[in-house]
Amino acid sequence: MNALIISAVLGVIMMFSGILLKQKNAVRNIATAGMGVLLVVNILEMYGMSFFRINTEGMMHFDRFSLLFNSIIFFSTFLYFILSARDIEKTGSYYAEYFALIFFILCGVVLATSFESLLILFLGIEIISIPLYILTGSDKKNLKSNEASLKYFLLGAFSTGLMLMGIALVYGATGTFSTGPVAMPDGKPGVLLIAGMMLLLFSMSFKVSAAPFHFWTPDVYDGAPTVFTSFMATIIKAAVFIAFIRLFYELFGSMQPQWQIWIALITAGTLFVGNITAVFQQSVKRMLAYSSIAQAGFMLLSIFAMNADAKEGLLLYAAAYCMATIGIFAVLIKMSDYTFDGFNGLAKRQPLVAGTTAIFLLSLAGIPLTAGFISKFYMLKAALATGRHLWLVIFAVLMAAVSVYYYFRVIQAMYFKENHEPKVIPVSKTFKWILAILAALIILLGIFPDLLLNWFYF
Amino acid sequence: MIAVLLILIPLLAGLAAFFVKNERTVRSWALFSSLITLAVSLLGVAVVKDAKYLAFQGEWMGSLNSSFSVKLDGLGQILCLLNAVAFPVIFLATWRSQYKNAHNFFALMLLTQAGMMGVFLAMDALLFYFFWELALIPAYFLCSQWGGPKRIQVTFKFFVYTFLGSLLMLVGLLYIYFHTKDRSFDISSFYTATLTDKEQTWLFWLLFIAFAVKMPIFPFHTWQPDTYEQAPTATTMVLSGVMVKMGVFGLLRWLLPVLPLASYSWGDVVSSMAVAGMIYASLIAIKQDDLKRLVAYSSIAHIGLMCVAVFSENKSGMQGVMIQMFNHGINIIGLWIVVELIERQFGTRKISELGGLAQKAPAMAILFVVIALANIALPLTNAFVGEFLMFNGVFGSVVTKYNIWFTVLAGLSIIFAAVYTLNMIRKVFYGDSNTLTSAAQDITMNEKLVLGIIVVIIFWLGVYPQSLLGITNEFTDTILKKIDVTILFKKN
Amino acid sequence: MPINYYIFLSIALFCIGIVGVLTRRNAIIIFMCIELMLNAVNLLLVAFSKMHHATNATAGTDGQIFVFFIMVVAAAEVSVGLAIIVMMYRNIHSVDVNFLNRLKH
Amino acid sequence: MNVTQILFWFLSVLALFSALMVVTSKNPVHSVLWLIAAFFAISGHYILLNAQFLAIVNIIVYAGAIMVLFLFVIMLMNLNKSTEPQKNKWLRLAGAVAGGCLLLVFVAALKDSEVNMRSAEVNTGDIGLIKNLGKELFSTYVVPFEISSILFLSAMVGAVVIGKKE
Amino acid sequence: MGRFGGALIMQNALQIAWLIPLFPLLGFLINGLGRKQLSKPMIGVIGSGVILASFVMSIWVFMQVKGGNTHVAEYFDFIKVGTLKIPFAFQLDQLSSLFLLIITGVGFLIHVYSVAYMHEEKTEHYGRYFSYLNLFVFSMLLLVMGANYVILFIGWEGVGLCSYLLIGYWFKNNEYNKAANKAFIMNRIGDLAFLIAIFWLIAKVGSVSFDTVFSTESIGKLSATDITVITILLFIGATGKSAQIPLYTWLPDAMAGPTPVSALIHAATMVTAGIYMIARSNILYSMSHVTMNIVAIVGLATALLAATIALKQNDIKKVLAYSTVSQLGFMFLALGTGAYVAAVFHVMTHAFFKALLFLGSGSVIHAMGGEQDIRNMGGLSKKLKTTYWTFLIGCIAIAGIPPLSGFFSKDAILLSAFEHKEIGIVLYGIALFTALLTAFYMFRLLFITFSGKFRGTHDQEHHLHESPPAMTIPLIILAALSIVGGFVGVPEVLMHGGDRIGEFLSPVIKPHEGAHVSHSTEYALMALSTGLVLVMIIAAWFKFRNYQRTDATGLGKVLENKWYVDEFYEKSIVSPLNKFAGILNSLIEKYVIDGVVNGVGRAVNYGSRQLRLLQSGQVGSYVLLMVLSILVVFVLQFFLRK
Repeated sequence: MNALIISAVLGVIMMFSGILLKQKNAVRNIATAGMGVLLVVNILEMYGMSFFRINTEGMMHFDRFSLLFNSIIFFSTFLYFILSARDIEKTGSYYAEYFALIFFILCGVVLATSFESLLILFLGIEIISIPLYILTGSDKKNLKSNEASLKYFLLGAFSTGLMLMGIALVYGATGTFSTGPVAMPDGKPGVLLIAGMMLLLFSMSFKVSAAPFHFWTPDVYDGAPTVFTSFMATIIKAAVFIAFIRLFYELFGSMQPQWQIWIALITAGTLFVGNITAVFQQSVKRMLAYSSIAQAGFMLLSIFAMNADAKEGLLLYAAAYCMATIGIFAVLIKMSDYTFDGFNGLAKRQPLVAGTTAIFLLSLAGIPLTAGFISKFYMLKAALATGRHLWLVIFAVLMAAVSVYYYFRVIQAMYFKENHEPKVIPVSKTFKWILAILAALIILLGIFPDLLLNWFYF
Repeated sequence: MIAVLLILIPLLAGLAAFFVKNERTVRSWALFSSLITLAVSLLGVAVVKDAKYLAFQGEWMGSLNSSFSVKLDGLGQILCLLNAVAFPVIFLATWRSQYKNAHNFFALMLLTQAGMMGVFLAMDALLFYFFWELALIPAYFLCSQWGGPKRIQVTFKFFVYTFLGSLLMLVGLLYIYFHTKDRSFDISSFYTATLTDKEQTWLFWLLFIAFAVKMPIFPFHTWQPDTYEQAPTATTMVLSGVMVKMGVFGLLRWLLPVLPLASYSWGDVVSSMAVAGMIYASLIAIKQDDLKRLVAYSSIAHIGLMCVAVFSENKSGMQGVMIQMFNHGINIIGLWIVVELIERQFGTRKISELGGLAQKAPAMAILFVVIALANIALPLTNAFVGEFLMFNGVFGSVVTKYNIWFTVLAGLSIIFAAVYTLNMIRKVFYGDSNTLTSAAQDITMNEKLVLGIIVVIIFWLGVYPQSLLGITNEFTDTILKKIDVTILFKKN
Repeated sequence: MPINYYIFLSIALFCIGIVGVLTRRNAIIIFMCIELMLNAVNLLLVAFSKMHHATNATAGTDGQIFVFFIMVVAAAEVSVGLAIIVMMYRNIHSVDVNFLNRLKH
Repeated sequence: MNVTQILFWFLSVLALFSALMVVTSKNPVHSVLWLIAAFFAISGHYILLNAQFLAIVNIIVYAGAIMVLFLFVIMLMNLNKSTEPQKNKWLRLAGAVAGGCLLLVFVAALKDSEVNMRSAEVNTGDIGLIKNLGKELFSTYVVPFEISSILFLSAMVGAVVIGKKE
Repeated sequence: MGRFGGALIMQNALQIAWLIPLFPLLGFLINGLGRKQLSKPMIGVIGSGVILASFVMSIWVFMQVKGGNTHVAEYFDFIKVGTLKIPFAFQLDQLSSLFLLIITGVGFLIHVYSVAYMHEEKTEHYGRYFSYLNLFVFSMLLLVMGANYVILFIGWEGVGLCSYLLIGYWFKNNEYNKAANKAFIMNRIGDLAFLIAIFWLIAKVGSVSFDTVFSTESIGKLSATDITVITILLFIGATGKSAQIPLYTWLPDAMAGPTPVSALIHAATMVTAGIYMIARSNILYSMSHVTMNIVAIVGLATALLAATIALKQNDIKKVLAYSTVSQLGFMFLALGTGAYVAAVFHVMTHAFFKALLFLGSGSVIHAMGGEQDIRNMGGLSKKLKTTYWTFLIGCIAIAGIPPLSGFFSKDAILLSAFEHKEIGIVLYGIALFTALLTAFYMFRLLFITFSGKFRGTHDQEHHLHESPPAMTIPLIILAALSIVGGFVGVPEVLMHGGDRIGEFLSPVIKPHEGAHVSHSTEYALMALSTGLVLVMIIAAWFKFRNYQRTDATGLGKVLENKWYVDEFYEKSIVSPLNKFAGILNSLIEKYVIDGVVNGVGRAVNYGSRQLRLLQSGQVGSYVLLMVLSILVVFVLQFFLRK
């Protein structure tokens, strides 16, 4: 609850700061500070210090999982602000509003991670989506940006329609919107319920860009201003995943036999499409878009598995994935051209940046000693623990091997290729330091995942 | 404690080396630290006998029941010794070869050493996997940074190939983990995991492919000659001298004892692959004109024999593998050193372009001939003992019906080995010198020293192999008890 | 009225909406079809709320409240959506979605 | 066949027909008008189901506000004449077929759903009344109600950011 | 080895027998490492001195053994794995001590000879030469002293290595190096069989020590097939080392080495290792009738083949080489017919006269300034008196004229062949014929070389001179030995108790039981062979007294080209294998194995390229695809999933 209200307030503050404060730094500092505050209050709530006594009975439920997850999200956003806030300002003249929108989105995230009623889920998803349409289109002169935003909007609205239909059908079958385990009179679910569940499955798959509902992702991520792509690809995706996992664990948990096989197929498809298509991309940005699809495929394993390991795994995965991807995008934004050749010989010019980027990429590729490995490891573990559909695990592993192919293309470019017209990339000292810290965190998490997981239980 | 030191020293030394910008210092630093490692490992092998100094168990990943547990047992001792001996030798041998930003080079080399140490010492499946990859990554960077013209593609192939293998292995390990009695990654619980025959079969292949790629066993070997050819020779020494042993090691520690039934029922298939590979590789080696490729293929043949011997599952074979892992490491490093010297002096590795070195560089010729003869297992050289025991083991194996065939066919590779090795000697060192080699210089003192050390080891182990066989004796007994088929079949 | 009638009716409307989305190229019309889909859902919800109310006196209101919220969201969506479409129109003087093909592959 | 049934059928046919016209009519303006008609039909259904509040809101918000907004935009872009070039025939056909199949599948699947014995009672009951809903809205649903303000805020900001000329 | 140090004072030579191989090893190390520092005479002295030392030791040991005390000395565990225990041990008994004498004795003489023969070499090469020679003696001693098959095998491969090194001694000449490789590789083929035999023994008996293996209870563990297989495998090993069919072709090429080397390694000692090994395992062999016959037949066939080839060779050393092969064939014939003693006896005598002949030829070549083709010689008897006479003695000895050594040994062999139960008469006939050929080609060689008039160039002619004493003295000694050497094995019929060597070896070699023929027959056979041999010699005298060069035709040409055996091997084995390897290298490896791996990569790339086309950029198609997939899933879920 803290986070929800504070972030809403912060959003309003940012709106006004745009009018009141003239110089951008002030705005940025306020936003960053606010983000810090948000993180702190959320952590405080984890330790039971809730400032607001509001009865959210039957609507929202802030449990350990959602709170810890929110902290991860806020932390990532915090890093994101420190790394890329300057670049947010570059996209357009409404920098304050952009921050405001981001804070509103965070409200939506809070809703989506801690809903207890389908209504809240719906609102949360919408509060996340609508500002994103804006942010995607925020580079108004850029046709790509416009196109991306319109595509995103149309497809998003369409999927909202599907989702609502699903909710309606579920309501018809159960007579309630609360996400308690569905009551099934005669053991097995009725067609109405199944149909509703399916439609919800599809719409959620759309939001997490799982095949075959992933088509919007590459175009939108490619078209949107890179700084917002970073935000969408990491924080939003992770948040929606939590919504996804909550929905299917709590509401449809008892119907696992009906949906597990579909999730398995969707997972396989997502892994396949994401990894294979990424191989041939020429632009790193677009490659990262596909890679985000591939990573989503791995996260879907947690929903497929539906056990304690999977929850832990998803937490780890969200953290690892967000940190690594934010880092890479932060570097990518600084790049003058987004093709692989743009990275040629980076190691010579910016050894530290290149080194950290390499670590981020290794993490995404799931090389041991990085958080990326341990999170993938947990996913595989969870999937294996079910004891069903072992082919899926093998397939996931094969695809992970494929993913090495495109991640290492960047590393090769940075380290083993020469650049002929070396362009200087303007990076501040602090930027470098943050990157280093981020890399260190990834390694640390990779060696001692319990640091995070113990928080989940203690 | 010793076990931890063995990992820590190279690790920390390597990390430190990243920050030493001066080339000279970083060289000596690397040499120095590797010598310390050698000293410690000698301590662990020869002096310290008390288990509580050799083993260490630390808290790590409690939520997974995986602990940082390392132990220096017979197998570990012999391989750590090899690992520790190899690096000083390599550093000395490549003392004069130049690397741009050398500090990274030596740092990565030391990290590789640390990783391999970890692999040999780990007593926990997850830890093992960690180090397995940790050894791979620096090697990847070494090869693609300092390698030959085709290095990037070739090394990348090597990386993806091995990485895929190890991922499959990871799945296998996880599956076993779920079937251990106490849901733990500890090796002891792995040894007692309850797995049906069917499960063992596909687990066997999941794990075996990872090891087969590493060794490499025909037909998983294609990465190897290219990589050896392209990699900087110092790295090639590491890869062929020590890293390929990781594959054999994996068989011995993580495959046979964990999946004894499958190892028994699929042993023949694997052995056939290995034997076919031996002949195949030997024949191809005859055709090679590039020294590095020739040595690479000969290495495939030798490793193949080790694989067959492992699956002979008897004392003689096992002991043979143990000692041969060490010997092969030493010998092939020696060969690489000479190749490196030749390449550095004449800028070519083409056998056809060389010749008559024996007149100009007699010392090099003699030392090389000795090492080459060790490579073809001449008696009183170290390799003879190993191959004798392995062949004997294969011949006397009771777990296969085809032991005689394996022995005979594998034996052919001895003859072929003589063919290609002697031809290589003849073409490179004998005959009359040509324009290229007429100006040849003989090797310098420190190179003589390095090769001398190797030659001494060769003869010492050739005349008195017991000094190594004693170390691994106990270990082989225990492992053989674990995989004793007769007992297993009594059990189910 | 049997509930099935309502189910079929709204499904029919819903599908007509989908067909519209599939067949038209005008962004605005596509958007309208989506609105049609939403309304189909609304109708269904109301019908269900009545259905549940019949068996359980306390139940049913939530359905209609949900419809209310859907309308709210729809309104917000429309404002943003039309803004985006207008922006698009400003740039390429068309609302034809087939011109949205700079981003592909 | 009493009057409610007649009304029901009439409204259903009207809704479906106008929906079809929305999809098929060439002129965007006509589509808008047909959509409004559809909304009215649906509002009629609401009234039939004693959901007067929603019926009113539907007319005010949708038919009244949203559709007018649409109309404005279309006028502003003067798309009033049928400027829309024809989409690839096959694609349209495929779309139509796909939608039709979906309809079939849905109907076939849901025709014997778990609730198919039950019915939605018409022109009785008072839950649809504004008093009742209002109480609910400001007691149980106050939190979502407040939250929706965030939605509006963001929508507003967004509209400004996007719409405002520079 | 402290306790052995003390043994020096103590008078038992057997305790310090390890010195025998140690001396040559030291010599090898000193000469090898110090070849640049030491002066030539120094090297020569060391090289020959160490051999002399071990020769003295050997005599001492021989005395001890003759005194009747044999001894197995274990020094340390070479390999100890589980139940398998292979000690590093020496066995000193009648057989080994006899070979010790031959090796060190003849070896010493040849070392001395080499001092002069090689004096033109550069110092360091000179040192290299002697170090190799010492190393050879060391390995040979290991071979005969080893108390188990593994130690024997170590020596076995050791001598192979040395022969490789010495054949390729003049390493600038590529032909020589090829010959060296050929020798080594052919030996390797045999060695593989040898190894497998060892493994077989270990598998069945669990030990490789001679005394264990030959003990009755371990014999009991071996089935008849085991014994046959093992013995055959061992014999294959022997064919490699002792140049028998099919692995004999390396020996003639081995003449590329310096002549003393040919004398020592490829005539006197190394090539007899096979005979030693079989004689050593005579207990096993006697138990397998099949193997015995195989050995006999192969031996005889080799003898005949080589003899025929020798008829038409023109290189002085080649003739001797083929005669060596032929003589070795005789020895195997003896082994095959159970006359182990005769074989060993012939080894000894052959060592004397063949070494003599080689050294003689060496002296000739030396005089001719490196010329080896006998067609360019002739009439050398006037200039090279000593050489001529000694060479003549050698020829007589090998031809088998009584009372020279060759007669006795060869006679024993012929007799044993005759006594063979089934096919005695056939064996005897062919063997006799071969013996006659031997006489013929040896004297052909003699006459062409020494009689008639000189056919070489002028400067060769006036450069002709007798070799220095360092070379002639060994010749004389060896000649003397070839004359008297036979008397240690005089047949019973001529002198009662004359077969001393037989008695001496009886503890290790049980005297062979053949169908003993009557004395009269024995006399008859001797007379027959001697007579025919004389005829042959006379024939040779008339044919080659003053030889004119003529080109061989028909059969002669075939013989001159050694029955085209080398060519046959080349065509049937070497080049096909080469082609096959080529195919593997250029096709299979590149396109199949590697092709598959890269193919996967390419497939992924291709898939990627195709899959991205799905991303058409059209909203309509996206929605369509989504709807279609929804459709599919619903159909499957509701209508096809039960």
